[in-house]
Amino acid sequence: MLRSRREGMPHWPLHVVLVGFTLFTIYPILWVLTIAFSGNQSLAIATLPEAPTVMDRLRAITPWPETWSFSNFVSVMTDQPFAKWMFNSVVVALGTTVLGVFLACTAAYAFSRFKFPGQRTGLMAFLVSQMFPGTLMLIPLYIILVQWLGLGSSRLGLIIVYATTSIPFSVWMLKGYFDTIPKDLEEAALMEGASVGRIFWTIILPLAKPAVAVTALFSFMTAWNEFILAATFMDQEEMYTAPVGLRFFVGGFSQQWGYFAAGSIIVSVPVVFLFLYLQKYLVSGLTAGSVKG
Amino acid sequence: MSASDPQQTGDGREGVADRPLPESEAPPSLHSADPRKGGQAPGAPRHMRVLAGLVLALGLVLALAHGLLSRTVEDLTVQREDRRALVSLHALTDLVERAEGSGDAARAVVSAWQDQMRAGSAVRVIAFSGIKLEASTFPEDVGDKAAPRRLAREEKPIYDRGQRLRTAVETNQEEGGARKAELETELLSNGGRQVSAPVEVDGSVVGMVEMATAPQAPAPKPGLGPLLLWWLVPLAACAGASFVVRKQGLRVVASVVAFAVGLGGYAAYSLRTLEHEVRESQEVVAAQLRTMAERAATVLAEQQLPAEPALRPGHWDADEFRRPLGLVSPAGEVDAAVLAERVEEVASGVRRTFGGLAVLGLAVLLFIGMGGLARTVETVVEHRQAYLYIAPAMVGMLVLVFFPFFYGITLSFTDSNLYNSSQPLSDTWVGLRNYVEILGDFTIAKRGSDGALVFNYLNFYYTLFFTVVWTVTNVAIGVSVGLGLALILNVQGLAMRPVYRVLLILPWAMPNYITALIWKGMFHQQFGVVNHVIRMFGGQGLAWFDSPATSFLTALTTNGWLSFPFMMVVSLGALQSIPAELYEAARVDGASRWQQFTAITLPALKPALVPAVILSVVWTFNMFNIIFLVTDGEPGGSTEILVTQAYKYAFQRYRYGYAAAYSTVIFGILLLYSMVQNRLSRATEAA
Amino acid sequence: MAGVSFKDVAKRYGEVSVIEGLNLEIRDHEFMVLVGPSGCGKSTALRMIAGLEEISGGAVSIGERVVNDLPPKERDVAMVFQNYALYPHMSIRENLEFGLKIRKTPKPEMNRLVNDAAEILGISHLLERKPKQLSGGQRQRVALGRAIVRKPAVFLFDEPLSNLDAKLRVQMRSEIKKLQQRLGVTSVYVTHDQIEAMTMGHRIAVMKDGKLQQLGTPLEVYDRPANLFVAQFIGSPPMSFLTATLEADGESLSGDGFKLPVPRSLRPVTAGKGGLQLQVGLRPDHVLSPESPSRGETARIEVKVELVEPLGNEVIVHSRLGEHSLVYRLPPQHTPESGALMPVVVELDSLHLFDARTEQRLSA
Amino acid sequence: MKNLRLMIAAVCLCALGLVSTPARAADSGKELVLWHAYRAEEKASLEKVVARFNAANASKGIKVKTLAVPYDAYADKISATVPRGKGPDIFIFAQDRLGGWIEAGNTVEPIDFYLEDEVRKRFIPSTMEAMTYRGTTYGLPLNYKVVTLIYNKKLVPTPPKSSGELVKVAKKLTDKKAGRFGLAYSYGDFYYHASLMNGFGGGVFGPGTTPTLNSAENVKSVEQVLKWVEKDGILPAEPSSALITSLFNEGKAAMVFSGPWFLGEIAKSVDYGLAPLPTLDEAGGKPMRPWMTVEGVYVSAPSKNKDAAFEVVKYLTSEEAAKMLALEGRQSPANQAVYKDAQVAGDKVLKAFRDQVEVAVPMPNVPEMSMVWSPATSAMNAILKKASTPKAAFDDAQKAVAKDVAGLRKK
Repeated sequence: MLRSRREGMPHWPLHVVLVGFTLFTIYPILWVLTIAFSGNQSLAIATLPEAPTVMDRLRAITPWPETWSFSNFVSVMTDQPFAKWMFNSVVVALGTTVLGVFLACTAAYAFSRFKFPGQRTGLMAFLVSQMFPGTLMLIPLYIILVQWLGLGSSRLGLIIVYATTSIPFSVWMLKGYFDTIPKDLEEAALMEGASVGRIFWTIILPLAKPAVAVTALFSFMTAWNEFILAATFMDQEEMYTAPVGLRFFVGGFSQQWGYFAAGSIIVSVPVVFLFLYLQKYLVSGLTAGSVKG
Repeated sequence: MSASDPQQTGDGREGVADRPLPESEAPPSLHSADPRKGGQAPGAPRHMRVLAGLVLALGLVLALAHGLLSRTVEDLTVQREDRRALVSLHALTDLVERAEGSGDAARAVVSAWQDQMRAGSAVRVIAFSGIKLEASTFPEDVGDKAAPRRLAREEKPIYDRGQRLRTAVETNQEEGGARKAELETELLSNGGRQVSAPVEVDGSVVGMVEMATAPQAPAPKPGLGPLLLWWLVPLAACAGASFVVRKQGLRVVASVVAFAVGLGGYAAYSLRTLEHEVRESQEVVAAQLRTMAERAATVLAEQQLPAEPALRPGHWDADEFRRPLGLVSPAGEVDAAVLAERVEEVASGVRRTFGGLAVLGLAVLLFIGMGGLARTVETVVEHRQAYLYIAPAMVGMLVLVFFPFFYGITLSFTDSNLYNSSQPLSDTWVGLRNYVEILGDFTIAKRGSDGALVFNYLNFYYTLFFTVVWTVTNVAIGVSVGLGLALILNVQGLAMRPVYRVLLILPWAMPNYITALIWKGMFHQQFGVVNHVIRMFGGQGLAWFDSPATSFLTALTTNGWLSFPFMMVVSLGALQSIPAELYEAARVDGASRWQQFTAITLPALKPALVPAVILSVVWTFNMFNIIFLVTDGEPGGSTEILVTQAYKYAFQRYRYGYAAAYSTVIFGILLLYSMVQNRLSRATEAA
Repeated sequence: MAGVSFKDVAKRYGEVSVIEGLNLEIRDHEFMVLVGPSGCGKSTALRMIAGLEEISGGAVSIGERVVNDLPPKERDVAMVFQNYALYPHMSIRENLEFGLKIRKTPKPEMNRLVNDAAEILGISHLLERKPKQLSGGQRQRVALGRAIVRKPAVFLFDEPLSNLDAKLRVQMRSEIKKLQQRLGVTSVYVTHDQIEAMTMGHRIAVMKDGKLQQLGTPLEVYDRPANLFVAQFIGSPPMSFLTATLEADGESLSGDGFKLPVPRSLRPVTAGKGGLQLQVGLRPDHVLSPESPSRGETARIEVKVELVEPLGNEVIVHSRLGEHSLVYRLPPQHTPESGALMPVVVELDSLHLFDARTEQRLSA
Repeated sequence: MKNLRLMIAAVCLCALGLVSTPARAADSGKELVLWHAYRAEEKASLEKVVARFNAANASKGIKVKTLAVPYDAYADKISATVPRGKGPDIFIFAQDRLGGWIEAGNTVEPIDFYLEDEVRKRFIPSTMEAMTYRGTTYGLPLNYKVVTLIYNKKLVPTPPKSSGELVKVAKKLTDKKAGRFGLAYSYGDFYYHASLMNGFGGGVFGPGTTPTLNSAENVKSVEQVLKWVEKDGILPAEPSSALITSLFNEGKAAMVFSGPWFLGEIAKSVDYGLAPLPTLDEAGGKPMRPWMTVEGVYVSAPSKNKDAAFEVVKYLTSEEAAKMLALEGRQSPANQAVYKDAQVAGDKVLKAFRDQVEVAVPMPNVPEMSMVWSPATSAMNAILKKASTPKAAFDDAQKAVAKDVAGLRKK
């Protein structure tokens, strides 16, 4: 399977499988595109004529708008201060990424490199916190963040919440990766007189780039897609983030799927590019345990 | 390591040597070896440690006890004053009701009543009809503000209070229970208290009587004398003992004894104080009841109000639902038996409290006395660098993750729901009842009338079963599809690999809210794409959301679609890290492809896949969005998973405590899972 | 420049003691080799000098300073690691500069030092590459370069050659030795390879189970191994041992298949110890063919040849003497047949006698 | 070091974003905050009304600021903020959550005290009823939404007045094979079904919010649906809202029971009319009575400016505002005087809903209502899928709701 060419196995069956899966994968996404570019608001339900032919049925399952129109995109961008919301999202997501990765890196480094009482417990506690269902967290979070810390309607408040909630996963990832970085690199640096802080910043972090990139991506996505906390904590329209803006189009009695789809695409594009950009890291960064430094 | 260092135990703490080492024989990492750490910082001499422990523990506990005692005494005083005021208010209400709650008759009753009240007290009567102040003896209601008149805008709270009482009375009547308070008491800014009661005429609430009492003398504060006495005497005794006794063990015992004496002494004092308060309260209320009964009879006669039915002073000393307390007889005598019960109730409360305090104090005492504190401080100082690195993340987690988490767990022991969510949690405490209700219900299925098995989809165990099936199938699909694709994509020299790879991770990058809904649309019976395809090949479309199995299939497809890219990327990474020589060696050994796969590929994938699987199990187990958006539990809640069920308990059935218990159970299951998994994977690694 | 000294140094992990009562003086400018089998504590001792291991007892000094509580960077030492420990994300130049940067060396000075070091090691042309693009030997040079560029008081080498192939190892061996001679820096070198130890060290310290077995120049250790372990460990091919009992007269030894007189020089020691169990050590060089010229007292025994390894300039003969095996070398012209019985001459003055119970050398 | 530069850029951007946080408006004067979940023309018209109010009251220093909140997050946001004294002064929401908020406390301010009779009288009585919880009024009704009969004028020249006529007309227009139906509505959806249920005299709660799901009337109403589906065959299978829209737009559904939200989805090519839901011959000629949802304007309990807030509430529900909201925001105002206005009266859509609302029943505003939806929907499904008899299905639903209600009451 792995050395097929040399063993003379043809590639075309693999391509068939891959093309099949790729179609399966992008099909729903094509529907999102179709709805977005159709200029209509309906959720892609095509009715068939009486006694439908195979061609009719084929037409019905083909994600291709009958007419192409950018009106949904235009409306989304002009109807509401969507650009402003995108900007907020960018700030919040980047802030979350920076803060979240920083917090996770330091903690993961300590868990990976220091031996200290409470190490196992601490690490366990970080993991365990992933397991409590989040649906009941809204009100306690509101009390802490807005009532106690007074961070309502501020991007900083959102950044703190998102960064914190992304920590457990990030610590997990990074610790696994740090563990694979050989210790004698650090010892060498120590011998040369580097402080622990310097070792961390100039040796460990650059070496853990793939894992850092992956955690950064995850933190970014956490912040980028979240909606309910952002909608609850922000008391000014100009402070909303893009997902909040998106939700205006659905919910309640009338649902404008066309706008929503167009908005989703606008919102997804940065993430998709981020994915493309970080692809090479994604593969190695996620597999901490098996990569040897 | 360093802890057993002779330098550090240099001051001769023999108790230290046998405690477990922080790192059992593992070679130390470079960071723990902070060579500057001298270890010469000597702890306090050990007899001082015991004394310090006692000072702190006893001091802390006594301070707490003193605070609690003051508050309880104050509460009792307030209660007594409220009861006195209420007896008076009820008597008055009885009269006002006889005067039909309005008009000159009511005003006459009020002014007659005012005569006997303490200076600074006042009464008002509100009539709902016309939002009127019917009668008032409040000093501000004179001149052009004199009753009767319409209430002014700033008096809206008074009116709303009346309405609240009315609603409460009606609700309780309707529901045949006692859910909402029918009386309100309030502390006034001048230190007096205000009590309000509804006025019922012909079975409906038409108004309200309110009484403001004059400011009271502050509650007597328990003296500081006993506090100091029971603190200093045991301290002195213990100090003496610890200089005489040379053995550390005996010193600790002495300190425990001293602690017990101190706390016990103060407990006895508290008990006496409270019992006295309770007994006195009854006397005072009884006296008030007698006076009011007389007074009411007089006013009744004076104002020629209807005397039937007879006055019922026994109902005047009542709880917030206007149910008689029964502590004082209608004739105004203290009921000794009931009183004894009440005293015992207070006493057992005191005992419980002091029991709790004793545990707390002992913990502190032993912690400090046995050197726990010293060791803790030492540990923190020794590993300060590690703690420093963890601190920022830990603080964030503590505040924003663990606090809500513990709040949730606390909530799970209460019956908190929509109706009582504003009460303090201690008032709705139900212990383990929610858990018993969730876990103790075994009616998973019953036989229907036609003999077929009918599942109870709301049952916890059914939902758990479904959730497990959901998780297992999803992860299995995710892993097998992801791994399969990764194997294909890892074929050397395959054309267009990057293109496939990019397209295949797209589901990961799109917001799942919209893709989930698209998938739901694709499964529509008549117009969904899936059924179109089935019909193209001559089949019949399925009603996907009508049977649990097909409904499950829709959610499974959607989630499988969403989750395989993650597994694919993980597998791909792991595959790329396998050295090619391994395969070459295997080929030389004549291994078939399948043998290569099982002997090389799979074991090499394990270290990467195991954590990914654990992670995705946790994610899938709590995958709220997909179930909620795609099947929404259809049909009939059969495809609900535990989280969506918990959500529905909280937000559709408004049972917050129950939902919290549900969430805690989910958490417990996952914790158990991860522990078992952890142990298993460690066991296999060791093998 | 400074010497290094261990005084009663101990290292324990909990109950487990790795090094106990280590006393060792390393003189200024000396090239000291710590040698011993794996797990003997030699690396731990080295890391204690480096400051990478905590010292559980005793004192380690560099120069006049006790360094027990000093962090590595204040000890003025440099270390070369077994796996090179080059920073993979930095270029070679950056690797070399790292330590200097931390010391805030001015840029021109830094450039000069780096270029000098690169020059010495012949890696000037590699400076802009990343470690991954280098061969094993080149990486080893970079690791050396990183050590010398800072001009520390002490060099520490932790089995630096064990990842190289045999030929390169021989080459690097001499280069390191030359480098040390040239720079004259006190060096401590850890290895499990006794040839490295013999060829490189001014003195070598043989260690076993956390204890120093013998300290001396290579020749001292070779010629007069202090105990059975050192005798076994040092020398290639290794010394052969014969189990023997001292005759009652104290003047001859007998074991399975042989009987030898006690060398005259040792007779004062053995006198009156009849019946003592001994291990008799024979270096291959001191077992000769009867045709070869010999020195001093000799004795003749007959062995059975089992295996012959021709090495070109000589042959290694594995033979049997009763229950013992005996290894020795012969000039190629005397190559015996496998299986043949062969008389050999033993130089009695070079016999090493060890008390079988204490394993200590019997010496005059 | 490219990454370093990227990182620095990110940090700078964040700092910029954080610094540019608009300073919170100082609490000078009386700034009132109004929350709503509107967008598009509804939002525009509301903002216009608010602007007019602000202009008129600028001298008093009262200024209203609006905040739109996405519907999905709105209720949670109110529940999280208002009881903690943080939220708006005034908010607009449908009555369905009203009871819950009142029971939770410190959320909605009772306004009986302010309410003069003339204000009370300016609303359609049933909308006022929706704002009343346990005898106390908590808000003023802004608009209502109600299901009515929407028909394709080309296919149905005159809308049917009774269920008999409806079946007759619909049967003629039904051709199942061709995918044509005389009538289409989400009959499996309990909300839509309520018009039949109420029409038969059934309902969800008796006095004291005891559930009455299994009443004989309710059973009868489902049997009526079954008759339409099975015997008369005038309804399509599995009628999701997207399907109904498609059918109607393609002229394959002649009549639809739906509300104002449906109008926006009708294709421009379809000439449609609105008429009241037909009467029920089977219930002795009584009308079908749809549920109505009423959006009320509430003063929040912790508001610091309740008097001013109530003035805003009063203005928003006044005739002047109602006219703007109706004509520009396409809402059906609860203010009844506005229907006398020529422009409003001339609007067929507004008129049709106004007619329908006469017989509409406000959807219960008690919190227990949220426990009804899921069991009731399950019951409807079971009945329509023939998995259960109407009586048995409603018995089950009744039991489930009663259990949940009891769970809430337990002390």
